[in-house]
Amino acid sequence: MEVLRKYASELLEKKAVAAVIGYVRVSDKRTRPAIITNPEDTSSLVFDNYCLNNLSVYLTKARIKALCRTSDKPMKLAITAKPCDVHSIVALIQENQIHRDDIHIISFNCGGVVKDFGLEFSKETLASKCIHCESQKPVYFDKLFGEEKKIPAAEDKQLQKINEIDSMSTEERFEFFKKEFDKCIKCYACRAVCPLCYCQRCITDKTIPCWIESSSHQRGNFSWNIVRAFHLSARCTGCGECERACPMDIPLGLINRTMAIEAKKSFSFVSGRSLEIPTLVGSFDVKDSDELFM
Amino acid sequence: MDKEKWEPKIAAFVCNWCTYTGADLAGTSRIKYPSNTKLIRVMCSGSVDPVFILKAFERGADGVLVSGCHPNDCHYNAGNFHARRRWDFFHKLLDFIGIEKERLQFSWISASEGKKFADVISKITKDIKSLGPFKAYKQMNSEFTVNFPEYNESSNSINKELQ
Amino acid sequence: MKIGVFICHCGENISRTVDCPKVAEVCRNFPGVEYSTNYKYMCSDPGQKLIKDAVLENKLDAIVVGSCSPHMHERTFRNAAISAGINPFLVEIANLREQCSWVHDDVEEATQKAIELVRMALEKVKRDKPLTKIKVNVTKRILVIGGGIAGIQAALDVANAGYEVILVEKEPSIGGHMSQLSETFPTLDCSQCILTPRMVEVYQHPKIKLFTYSEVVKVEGFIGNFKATIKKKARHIIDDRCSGCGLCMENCPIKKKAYNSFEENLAFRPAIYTPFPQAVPNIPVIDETICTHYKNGKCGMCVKVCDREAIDFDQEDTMFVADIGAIIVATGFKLYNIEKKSSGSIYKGYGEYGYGKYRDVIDGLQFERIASASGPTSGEIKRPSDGKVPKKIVFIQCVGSRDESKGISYCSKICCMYTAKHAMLYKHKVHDGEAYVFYMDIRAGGKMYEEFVRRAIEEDNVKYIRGRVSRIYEEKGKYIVKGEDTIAGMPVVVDADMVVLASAMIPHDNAPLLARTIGIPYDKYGFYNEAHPKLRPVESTTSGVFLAGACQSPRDIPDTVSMASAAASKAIILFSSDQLEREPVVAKVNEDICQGCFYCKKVCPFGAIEVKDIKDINGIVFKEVAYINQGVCKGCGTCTATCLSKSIELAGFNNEEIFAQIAAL
Amino acid sequence: MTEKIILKDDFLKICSDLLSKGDTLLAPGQAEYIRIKDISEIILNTSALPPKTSFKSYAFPRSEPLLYYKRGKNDVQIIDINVEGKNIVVIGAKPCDAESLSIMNHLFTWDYEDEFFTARAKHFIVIGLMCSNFDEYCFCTSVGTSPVSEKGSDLFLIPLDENTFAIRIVTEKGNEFLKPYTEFLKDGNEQNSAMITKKVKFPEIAFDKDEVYEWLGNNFESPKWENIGNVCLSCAQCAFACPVCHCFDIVDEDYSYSEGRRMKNWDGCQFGHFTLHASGHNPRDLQSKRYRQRINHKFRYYVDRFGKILCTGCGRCSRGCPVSINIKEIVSNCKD
Amino acid sequence: MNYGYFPGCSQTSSAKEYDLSLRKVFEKLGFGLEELCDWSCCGATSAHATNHKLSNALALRNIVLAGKQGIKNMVAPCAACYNRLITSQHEISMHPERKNETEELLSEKIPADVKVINVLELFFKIGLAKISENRKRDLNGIKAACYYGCLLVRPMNINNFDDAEQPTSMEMIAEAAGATTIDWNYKLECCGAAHSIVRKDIVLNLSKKIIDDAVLNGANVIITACPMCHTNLDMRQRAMKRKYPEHLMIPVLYITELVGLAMGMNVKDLGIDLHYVNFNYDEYIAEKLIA
Repeated sequence: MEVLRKYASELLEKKAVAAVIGYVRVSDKRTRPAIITNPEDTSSLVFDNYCLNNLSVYLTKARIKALCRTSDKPMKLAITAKPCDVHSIVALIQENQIHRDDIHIISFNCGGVVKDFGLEFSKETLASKCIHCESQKPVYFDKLFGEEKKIPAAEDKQLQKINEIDSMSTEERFEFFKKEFDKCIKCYACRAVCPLCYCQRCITDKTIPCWIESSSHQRGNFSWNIVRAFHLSARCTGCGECERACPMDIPLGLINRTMAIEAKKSFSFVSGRSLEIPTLVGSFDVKDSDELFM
Repeated sequence: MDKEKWEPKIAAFVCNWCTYTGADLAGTSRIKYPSNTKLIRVMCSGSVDPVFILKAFERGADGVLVSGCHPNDCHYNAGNFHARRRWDFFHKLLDFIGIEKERLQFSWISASEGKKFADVISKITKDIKSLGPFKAYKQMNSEFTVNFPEYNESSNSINKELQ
Repeated sequence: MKIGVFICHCGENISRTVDCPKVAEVCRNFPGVEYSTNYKYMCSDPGQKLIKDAVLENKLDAIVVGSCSPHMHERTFRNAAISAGINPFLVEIANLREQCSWVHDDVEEATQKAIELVRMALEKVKRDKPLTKIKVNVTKRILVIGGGIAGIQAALDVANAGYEVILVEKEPSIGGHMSQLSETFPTLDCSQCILTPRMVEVYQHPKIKLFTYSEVVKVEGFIGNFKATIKKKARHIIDDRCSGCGLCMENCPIKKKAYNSFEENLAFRPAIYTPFPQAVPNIPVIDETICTHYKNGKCGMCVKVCDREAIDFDQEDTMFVADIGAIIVATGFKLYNIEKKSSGSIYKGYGEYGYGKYRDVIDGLQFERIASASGPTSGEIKRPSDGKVPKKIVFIQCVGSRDESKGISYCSKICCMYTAKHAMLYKHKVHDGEAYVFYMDIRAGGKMYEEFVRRAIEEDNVKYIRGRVSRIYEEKGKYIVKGEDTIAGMPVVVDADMVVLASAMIPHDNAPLLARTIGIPYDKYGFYNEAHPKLRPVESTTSGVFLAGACQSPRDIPDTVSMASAAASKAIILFSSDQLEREPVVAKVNEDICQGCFYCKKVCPFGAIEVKDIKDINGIVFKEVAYINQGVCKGCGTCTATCLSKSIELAGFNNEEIFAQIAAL
Repeated sequence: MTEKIILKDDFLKICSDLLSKGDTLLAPGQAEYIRIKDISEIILNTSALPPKTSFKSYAFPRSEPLLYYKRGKNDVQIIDINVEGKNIVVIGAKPCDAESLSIMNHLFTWDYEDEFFTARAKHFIVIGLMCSNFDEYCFCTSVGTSPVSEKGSDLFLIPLDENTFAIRIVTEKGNEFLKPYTEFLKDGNEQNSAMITKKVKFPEIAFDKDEVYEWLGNNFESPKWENIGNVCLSCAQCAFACPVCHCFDIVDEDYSYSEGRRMKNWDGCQFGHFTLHASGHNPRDLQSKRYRQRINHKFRYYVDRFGKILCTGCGRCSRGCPVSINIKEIVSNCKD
Repeated sequence: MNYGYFPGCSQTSSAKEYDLSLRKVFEKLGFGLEELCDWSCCGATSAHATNHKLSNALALRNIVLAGKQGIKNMVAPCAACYNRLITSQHEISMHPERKNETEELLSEKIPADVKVINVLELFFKIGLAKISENRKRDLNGIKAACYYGCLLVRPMNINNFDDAEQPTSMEMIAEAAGATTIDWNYKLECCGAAHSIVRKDIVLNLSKKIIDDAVLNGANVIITACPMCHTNLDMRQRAMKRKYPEHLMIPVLYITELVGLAMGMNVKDLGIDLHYVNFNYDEYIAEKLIA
């Protein structure tokens, strides 16, 4: 932890970066994102199993980006990112939201994080993305800290649930999701925490024409959740923030993961894994399946 | 609603160059098909947004068809290829969420396939008829999380009035 | 908004199954409808007048016509609208004939559908925005890429029409493959004799600017307004000083280090060379890779003998940027090489013919050079290996072509003819020789073509064997050609002295690269795609880019020349007006909300989308957004559906209009 | 105020009677106040933290239609909705929720009476239940209420032992409500229940609300706002979970080309477009300004206008915040 | 690492020495060959010409067994077996209906992850360096004509480990074993194959052409990796000699025998003495052991 603080403080002192986006400890089992611009403030930086936020979401905020332009010469932004968060960064680079050269990625060998604030890190409270994590080492980084760690093995309940839903009848599936979506209060926390939901004006905020009814009756909720899932399919890197942020505990991860599984199955594509592989959205292959079409 | 009288409402998003022209050819060839489907002409199947389909369902469509040029025949070279990928995901998503696969169908119909156009329309009409009205989606617009009795009363009264 | 509804009976075509008066009556009560009527023939003059009068009388803002397909009469009604003072894009057609009356029998049903169709059109027209045609200026200068017969013909045609031409050729001389040929079928006239005057004409034409030994490295812009960057590779010769005397070439001490590619590697060339004596321009090039000067700074023999001081060892590549209005791509072809291909190539090579290891197994172009009077053997038919006259020669057709296992399924079209020509030339020169041709089918479609092949068979006694050759191997100086005579139904073995392979025509290796540079589509082989195989064969799908010759598919000389002239006339048509008018159905970005993810750029089939920087008051770029070049956009709308924040709208088919139609279903 | 004693079983009998009469019964569940279908669902647990959302949505729904319309050839026909509130009884409301409707009532009756809200609110019977637990986010004591506060409740329950409750009749409405059930009630002694409430541990007072009020007035341009604004992600989870946040948006929703309805939907001041003007200008374009607005609205503007703090100290907004921003911490920091 | 081993009928009879040398060589190289339990005919008999279903079922039965034994890579030294097995695998991968049909016949699911390889591929899998490392003897007296026959590197596009028209893998193995190889023209030509019994005249003629071309190009040994080729080239030479007295007898070795020799094994160990044409050891190999 000390090396991280020292490193971050040096970066700021050397004026190599305009700010460090990192985690600070709030209480025992809670951390909070922090945008640190003062080298002295780096003393509160932490990284451990309780750093569950995906900080790359801050890279899309105009306010944060503007920090780079506060002095005469444009500076980089340093971000502490878990290996899985690096996937989001990769996706953001591919979608032209940030440039690789403008950021300084401080990453860690990750041993998994807890699923929500206030919980004790253990096998049972492991975030579901960590259970099936395949990227404990970052694919891109400028500085790597920590030794390789083991993520405790745990049951992949999310996958079991997906399989369970898959085996339901169409009506049962509809009922299941109707019940889940019914809970939605349209607070859009899922959108706010998602690094890839970076649109200044979301489709749901558009009124002429009205794309998605902003009412939170069932139909509006359905539209919102379907469109959210669709817009993220083949883009979502599986950070799981939406599901965590949802105050009504709607299992958004189930849908995201199903679509990710489909992308992998049909197109051998996993989002955010490499800057070289073109994104699935926006590309095509003449050999894509024609199965759907009469 | 009287089940016997019920006729499905189907929206078809078709590209200007192939399917719309194919539909014209079906007309010129006087090939008969059911009248339930109404075409919405777009320039390319690549320009059909999935939200159009949701909107159609919201507006009471019982089924939706999206149709464009055959692969490699796109007037714009590649619009239909992009569409194909898009629909692959969207269809899987709808299926996962529990919307019957037959509600949303896709086809490639060229300008010379008037017969195929009529066949596809007949098929989708038959499919939707056997599924019945898309009640699951239609009902949603009057269902609120907190359902106060007056909503139903008012909406019933208005519905009566409107009809 | 006041809308007029006009329902056409189309004689009885519509009114037979659709109750037109009823449709008009019902529509009269829809929100926004000011006027509604029906008439027997809306597209007729009185019909159009009816529309015009109704518009003027009722001060209508927009009209809906329920008639035949918009593909039939949309233009008619739009013109009627213009004459009545309405923007033509405030006209919507409800397709009541092709998609209603003709396909339904039941009157009630058809009438109901007709009402709904009109209702949809009504809802759309309410949201339609007036649009004006887009006008684009035209730069009346053309870029012709490739200086073979296609490029030469196209350049001359455009130049003779009075427009400027920039002709770019990657080799040191124009002329292309045609200049390598000995004689041409079916007339057996000398290829160079008919080509050279054309080459000179190009060189001397005041309207043609010739860039040889040059490449097009970048093309930006759109129809009428392209900007091309041309790289002129360093020849190391100062063009305007060189008199083409050839002393430098004679005196170059390096004689046998590099094969002469014009002679298809059957001869050598010096380090300073012109590809062939009749080269245009007749200015040599120094090959840096073998020239002694570039190894150790010594030699300089050419400098010594050149009294005009035309040699410049320090010359560097130069770049030229040219404004042009149209492009003709005429980059031609190359031959399928039977050598082993690297893995990943769609071509497989010919292991059964020894992967090119036998020196006397040559391809068609090599035979052309051997048969050519100006070639390495001065026109005598000799074996490349030992210079002996082959007494038995085998020609194999369809080497590569029509053979999916070798990666190519198409027919190269010219091989039947040139093989007959080769066999004929051989028999004319080696009277006691035996010539065998292995063929699959003889495709001799063309004026005098079939007669030509018959002549080879009947008069020159060439032995045609219908069948494939399974293997060639060398045995005691002979080439054992094992094949099958499928007509006789038995194996054939010929111990030949020489074998000539009619290799497939394939595109140049860098054809896809050039296609991407220009932004035109190509097929899996690398041949450029025409906009429509029948009706627009010389246009690419990118407006303002035309195709000529074998870069589009295998072609012989007459086809190539006619295609070149066709492409030229397309360009001339384009140049005949100062401004281009086009339909305003194009996409437009709302820059305020565009998030700059550029998925639109990735999906745009026409490269119409560019990156635009948005700056704050201090001039600092704080956001990149998509910008759609209206000249390039063709209005497919793929970007609109891909855009996640819905910041792009397609004029004439915008989302509000489509949503309105959905609502009126 | 009078205090009565009631057995838990008897209390549940009242509940089941209400159910049989068709009244709506609400009781705190895990995530929200659930609509009771069977009295077994009623758990009168003093130590539970507040559910994730309050019961405000039963008076001020997330989405509700205001009117229906139909476009004619040249006119628009409007069909009104008449709200006739029906009894809603909240059983065991947390003290921090109990007051929510009365706080919101100020807003909804201020210059124009929002009949949709008032018609429902006046049919509410709130039966509060003493609270015996708090976590790091609770700060009811700092905003002038407490775990044993009766404010906002019509009736207030204090458990005397496992099977008995003291029931304090706080309002006339509460009194009326209990009238049919006098058979179940015994007279109680206020001192007994006071013994219990005295033992309840209160969250420490984190800030002085008056000081905060002062500070906010003087520090509109404090750099502190920027620091919070950088971290906050602009979701409206805090507003939607809040028992007293009441912003709404009105949109028209079409059924078809000619029919539709006008909807009133929740909105949140943290959304970037909340204050976006038609001109394109956005007075609160930055998150820091929006967050400042949130705090100012709750702790200063509402006080100015209605004399009430627009906050009950329930801590929901902080408990659910995806980036663990703690409003208690921020407001405590509103000092020099 | 262990490899599965599908011997096929000839390995137990006419090509015993192939089996012998294969096992010995790989044992010495340190790789185990696990014989497939209960293996049966591969279907490369006339089955594939007369009863297609049967030939697929026979081949795939062995694949099923391999799957059950947990074999991932299975070597089929006989070129005919090899060809039959991969062709059947390819066929069911292209035609799901045939897969279903065969699965029904076998009442078993056919695993998709059993890879059938031939001997050449096996050598490449373990690495040619392994052979040169274990070389004990100089074979430079041997000028080998590597004969692939018609089945070993085919069918084209299904078998992708070597070029179907100009294969070179066997040469690479022979050279790794220290032999010299020659370039010749008949390495893929037909030896007569299954006509061995019924039309000796054809076989004699075809095989002689192969041998003659090898000799013409300077070979003194022919190397094969197919029991059938070996039979035709080796067994028929006496008859050739009878018919064409000028015929030069030339020994025909299996590739495994050649590698075995290089590794210092002797003729008897490898079963070379079972061949019809005598392999005169001294003629080819100067007994010089490399340290």
